[in-house]
Amino acid sequence: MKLPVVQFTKEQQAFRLEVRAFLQQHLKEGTFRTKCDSWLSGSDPAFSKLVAAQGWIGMTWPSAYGGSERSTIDRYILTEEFLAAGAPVAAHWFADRQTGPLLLRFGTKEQRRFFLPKIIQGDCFFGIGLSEPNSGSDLASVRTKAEKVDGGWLVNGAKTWTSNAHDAHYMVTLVRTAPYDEQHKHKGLSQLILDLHAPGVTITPIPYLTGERHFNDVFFDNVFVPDAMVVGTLGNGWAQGLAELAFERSGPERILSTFPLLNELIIELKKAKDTVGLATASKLLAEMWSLRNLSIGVAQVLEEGGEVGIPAALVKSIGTKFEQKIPEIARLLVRAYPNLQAEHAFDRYMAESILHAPGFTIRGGTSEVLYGIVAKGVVAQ
Amino acid sequence: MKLPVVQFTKEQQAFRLEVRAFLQQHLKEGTFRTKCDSWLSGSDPAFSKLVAAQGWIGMTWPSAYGGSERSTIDRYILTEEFLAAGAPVAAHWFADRQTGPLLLRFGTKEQRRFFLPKIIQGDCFFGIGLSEPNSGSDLASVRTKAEKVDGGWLVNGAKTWTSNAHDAHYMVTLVRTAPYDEQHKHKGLSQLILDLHAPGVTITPIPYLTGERHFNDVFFDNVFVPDAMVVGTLGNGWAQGLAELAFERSGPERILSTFPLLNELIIELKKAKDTVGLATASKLLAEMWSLRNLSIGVAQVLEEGGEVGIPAALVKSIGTKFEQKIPEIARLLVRAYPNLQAEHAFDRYMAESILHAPGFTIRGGTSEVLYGIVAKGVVAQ
Amino acid sequence: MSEMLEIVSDVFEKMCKDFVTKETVDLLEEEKWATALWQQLEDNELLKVAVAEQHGGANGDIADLLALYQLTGYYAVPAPVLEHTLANFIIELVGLTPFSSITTILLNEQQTLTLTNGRLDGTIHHVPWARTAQQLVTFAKENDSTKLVAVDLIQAEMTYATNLAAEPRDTVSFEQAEIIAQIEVNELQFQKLIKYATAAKLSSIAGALDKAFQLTVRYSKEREQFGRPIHRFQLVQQHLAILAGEAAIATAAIENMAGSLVDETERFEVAFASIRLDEASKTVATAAHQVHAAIGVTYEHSLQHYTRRLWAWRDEGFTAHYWQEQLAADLLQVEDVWAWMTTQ
Amino acid sequence: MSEMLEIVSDVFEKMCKDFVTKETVDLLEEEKWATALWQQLEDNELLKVAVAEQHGGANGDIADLLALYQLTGYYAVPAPVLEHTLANFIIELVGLTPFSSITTILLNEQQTLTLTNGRLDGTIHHVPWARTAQQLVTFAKENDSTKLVAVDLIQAEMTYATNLAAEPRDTVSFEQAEIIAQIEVNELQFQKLIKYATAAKLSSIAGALDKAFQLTVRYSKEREQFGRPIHRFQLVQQHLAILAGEAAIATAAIENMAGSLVDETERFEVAFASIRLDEASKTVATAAHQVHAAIGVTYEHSLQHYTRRLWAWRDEGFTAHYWQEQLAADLLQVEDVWAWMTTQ
Repeated sequence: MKLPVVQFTKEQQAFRLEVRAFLQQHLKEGTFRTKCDSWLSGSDPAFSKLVAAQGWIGMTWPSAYGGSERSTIDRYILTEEFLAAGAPVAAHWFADRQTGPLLLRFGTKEQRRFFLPKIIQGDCFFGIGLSEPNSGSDLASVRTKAEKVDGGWLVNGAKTWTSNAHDAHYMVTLVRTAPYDEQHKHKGLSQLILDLHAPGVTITPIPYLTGERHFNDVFFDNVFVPDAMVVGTLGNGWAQGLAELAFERSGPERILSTFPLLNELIIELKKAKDTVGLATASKLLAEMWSLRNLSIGVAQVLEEGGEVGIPAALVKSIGTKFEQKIPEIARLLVRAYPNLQAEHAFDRYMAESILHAPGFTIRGGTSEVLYGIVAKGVVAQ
Repeated sequence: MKLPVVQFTKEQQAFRLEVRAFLQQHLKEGTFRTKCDSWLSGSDPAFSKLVAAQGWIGMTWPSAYGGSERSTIDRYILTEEFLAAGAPVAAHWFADRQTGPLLLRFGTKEQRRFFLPKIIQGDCFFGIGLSEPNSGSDLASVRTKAEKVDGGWLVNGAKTWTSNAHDAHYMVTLVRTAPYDEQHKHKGLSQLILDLHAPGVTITPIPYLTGERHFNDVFFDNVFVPDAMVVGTLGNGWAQGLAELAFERSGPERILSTFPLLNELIIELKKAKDTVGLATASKLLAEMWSLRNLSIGVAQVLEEGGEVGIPAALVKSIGTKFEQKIPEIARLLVRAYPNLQAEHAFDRYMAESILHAPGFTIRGGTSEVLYGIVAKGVVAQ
Repeated sequence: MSEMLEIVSDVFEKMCKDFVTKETVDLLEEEKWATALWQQLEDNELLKVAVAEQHGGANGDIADLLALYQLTGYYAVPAPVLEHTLANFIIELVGLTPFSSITTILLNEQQTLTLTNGRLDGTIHHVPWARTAQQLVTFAKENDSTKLVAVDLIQAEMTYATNLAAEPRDTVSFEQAEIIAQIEVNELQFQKLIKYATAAKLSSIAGALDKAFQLTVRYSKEREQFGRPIHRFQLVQQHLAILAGEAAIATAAIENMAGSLVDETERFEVAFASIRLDEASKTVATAAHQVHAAIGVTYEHSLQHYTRRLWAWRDEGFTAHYWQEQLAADLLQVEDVWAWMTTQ
Repeated sequence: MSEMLEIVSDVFEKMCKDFVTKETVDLLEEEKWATALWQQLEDNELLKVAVAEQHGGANGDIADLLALYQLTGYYAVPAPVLEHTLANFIIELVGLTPFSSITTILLNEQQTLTLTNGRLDGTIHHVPWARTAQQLVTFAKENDSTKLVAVDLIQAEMTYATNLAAEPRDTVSFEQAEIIAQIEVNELQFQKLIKYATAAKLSSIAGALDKAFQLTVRYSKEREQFGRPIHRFQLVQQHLAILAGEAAIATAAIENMAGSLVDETERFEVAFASIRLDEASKTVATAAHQVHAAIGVTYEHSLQHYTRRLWAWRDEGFTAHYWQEQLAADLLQVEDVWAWMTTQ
């Protein structure tokens, strides 16, 4: 499994500095405050508008829709910088990472024309409707159904664990457009774009263990979805959904969710001139460096249209364990009293990291599921 | 799962000092040299004779056979001291730990009278014949068969991974005394005491990765075993074998195999006055202390005839991981050039520990098998 | 455990079951607490279990208290049961008179309060239940000596705060506050007091991690995936086995520690238990959440009450960090580590 | 990798396949080695791949060499291929003339040899293949400066020893030995040389751990337990996934490191690779043995050739220990760690 070595060009390096300057300015102005796990738990539509104003949402998409046609690597750099700074990018996250590429690959011309410019302008956010109350890791068991009616589909059922549905306008929803067949679970699934403000949609929060609003249940009671909102081919929802996963699994958000804490740890150790502690911290940096190599390599292969199922699953499973490990190692090196409200940044990042860490190895494919995917892949080779 | 807290009595503490003095004297005299993993890889029949002369083989057995009828806790103390000193006790190990208790539980009066005094005198060593070339963790799949003939049984087949068979006189061998039945694999198995010097027995070494002789293949070509050498009930071999496992799994040999290295690590750190290193080493001591609590508690329950299947499996799975971890942590704290021939004790113990560590979590039940046993146990409660 | 306490334990556990539901624990988030439980405990004199007979108590010992604290941890009791009973136990131990109104205690590594001519000054952070208690028992510095003092909290300026588990951990400031009682503690007494306080915390931790383990076993039997209860999957079995191991290790550690404290043979048991339970807290919280998957990180599910306590408690009071440093210093003096560990 | 080297690599790999069997590697235990392979490599001028054209070589660069060292690791080549080619590469780099007879190299953290008036004194341990080589390239101290010296081993007193993998690691003593060549290396050159030496070792490690991974995958398909190939069990799948991850991480680390060395943009890549591969060596050896179970710890099975090398190599030369200390010192000077890591 050889991945390309990516050397950033001068232009790319300049772009990184541009993004960094933008973030530092807004940090200084207090537009946002650095937070661990900000890509999923830091939803701030106003900040997303600022990002859009820079041309940084949908930046790889065709200019026909308002995109800048920049490379995957540019987008990679952008994402890294946002995560390293702990910026609140959750509102536009799914639309930018998943929905746009999905529509570019499978969407109709009308869908692209309608949605992509709105997404790019930071005016249209998406949720992801995959899991259901009883499906968990077994996605093929979804039961939400869409029945054909005149001019569209009537959707009934429920989705759960939808992040930030309360801030989103639409949701790409995996539904059964043909009856459930125990023998062929993967068949008859389709992806619909469902308007979250349509009649019959109820969104109820599932408060996170901190009490914060983050996940939601989304219920559908005879929700009408026009034919024009079917994504790709009817019945092909499973395969289309799988194609999204590589984008979802190998990005810097599987490595850097707790980077603000790691950075703060090093600041504290430097203050204390604790070279033994810094030597341990350098192990964490070595892990981060090695994961970045892999993750950037996958991004490059994706850019070239290559197959990355296994390395992407590896980035996810190893990277999220790394993210999870940072608070546990940090607290061995620097004493902390973790507290979400603390003035002291180290204590605050510790609290954010500890409380969010359990989700890292669950969301987007549990480590257990990923082990199976990787093992089957290597055995088949 | 509450285990008793054992407080050593004054007599027990005195006994510990007695054992310790014996070992220190022989270390000083050069009778043996401290070695990691000495209980399995340090076979020295002459040293076993010295141990026997102290009355320390079969020390818990009835006086009728020459035993001292001492408590399980006394034997626990003895074993701990031998392991901590890295003394070569492998020759008499299985006879003392397993065969004696097996015969006391299931053996005939004649078997006990014949074997136990010999074992106690350090004149009779046993091997264990369980695994077969294709059985591995799936012990119920053994195929070695014993056919009834006049006055006994004719054994054909092969056992593998028998530790120290070349130094042993007999082997308790699990064989099929009834045809293999795919549906009832556990049935028709019996335990025979097989004379390793009998005609038809061939013992060939399976050199360890260091080249040392340790494991053996033992082949049986029409080996005659008299009826009197059947242990317990014909066909009950599986259940009898399981009963042995608790004794095998929870002893100090699942915690202390690499203790000589841990001790040497602390000596090195003290020399360097490395308090940061000592703080890390104290974590290892805390693990050891917590495992000992569990292991001694199990010994006490065994003494009282209680059920310890699950806690014994826990001691084995956690303890062996601890033993395995010691060299990996030691090398982070003190620089070493591991070498089996090194003058420098730390380098030598490092080499012994590293090279033997892979076996710790395999022999006597792999960690994977133990996880299943424990999980099924807790789910059933 | 004495026979008397076995009964007390049973009654206490029954009250926890009756009066501490998930909703009761949730009350903390609204700055309320389990007052009904408190009333019951008071009415049944359970708050005086370890108080001397001459002060109207049942004369229990530290092991009795630690057994109760395993229960307060197991039920995530949202009331200052540990603090009140420990404070009284400790002040009696140094010869002072226990309080009947709610009393809290904080023995901290960093001593930030100073005593001058019987007046207390300074700020102390993370005081458990300060908002609820009438008295605080804590350390104060007077010149070079350490005092154990009791002070009425009515004289304090207070800022409400909580730990990761929403338990009250208030900031308390004194300015020339009059103290109720004081006594000097020498190094030996100091060690004894902080060991008791650490042991109390560790017992709660052991209770909470046992609960997280039990909840996980239960969930693994109820939850189905791919058509089977999840405990049938090897990777879930591995998590369950790891949890069972940590729970067994923790229980044995706590009991050995308690035994050594009550026998007054304690040497390193508190330190080892502290270090080992720090590790166990991490392992248990991680594995329990991994098995529970998404449901476990929701506010609705009760797992979070226990894992948040594990994450909070491990960094409070005298931590594993502290005890590791103590042991490192001890080891420098130890001749033979095996003899030290195995010979009284 | 250059096109030239792609061909060289293929030829080299074919020779390894033809001339390095399990039995060839076993020869080391009898103090023999792969002389037939050596002859082939010499005949095909493969030992001169990175030697300059003016010295009869193919003018390869460090990345070309590192690619070969991954192969020597992958095949556990029992011959001083790495040592000979690296020694010549390094002495050419500092302006000296390469050797055609077998040459070995040891750049050590602790410099134990001293140079006085062109004469070498002292003892150096763990010299790879000293018994086989004619020349040794190493560091020596002269007053306060560090010299790179080449010395004829015929003048040395030698005690044979091996590392954990039975590879020759001899003790070599000099007394007033005449040297063949010497050159002073300043701090910058010193750093460059030890980075090359470390990178060489790391490439071999990456090769060995890839092999341990491949052997494990193969075994998991062949071996059956409880009526199924073991790769069907979730716990074995977990081991395989972990191994695949470490192998992928190691490969990517080596390639990024090699790229930075050849571009002369290297800043921390060697250090990070060293630290990460130290970790990977442990993880891979542990998981590979666990899947192989008993068969893997036998002399007969070839897994041990690779795991023993991993255990041996990680503690040779400039270790992860050393690089961690270097990075810790660097970090003290670093303003912003994210900028440092991501901006050239």
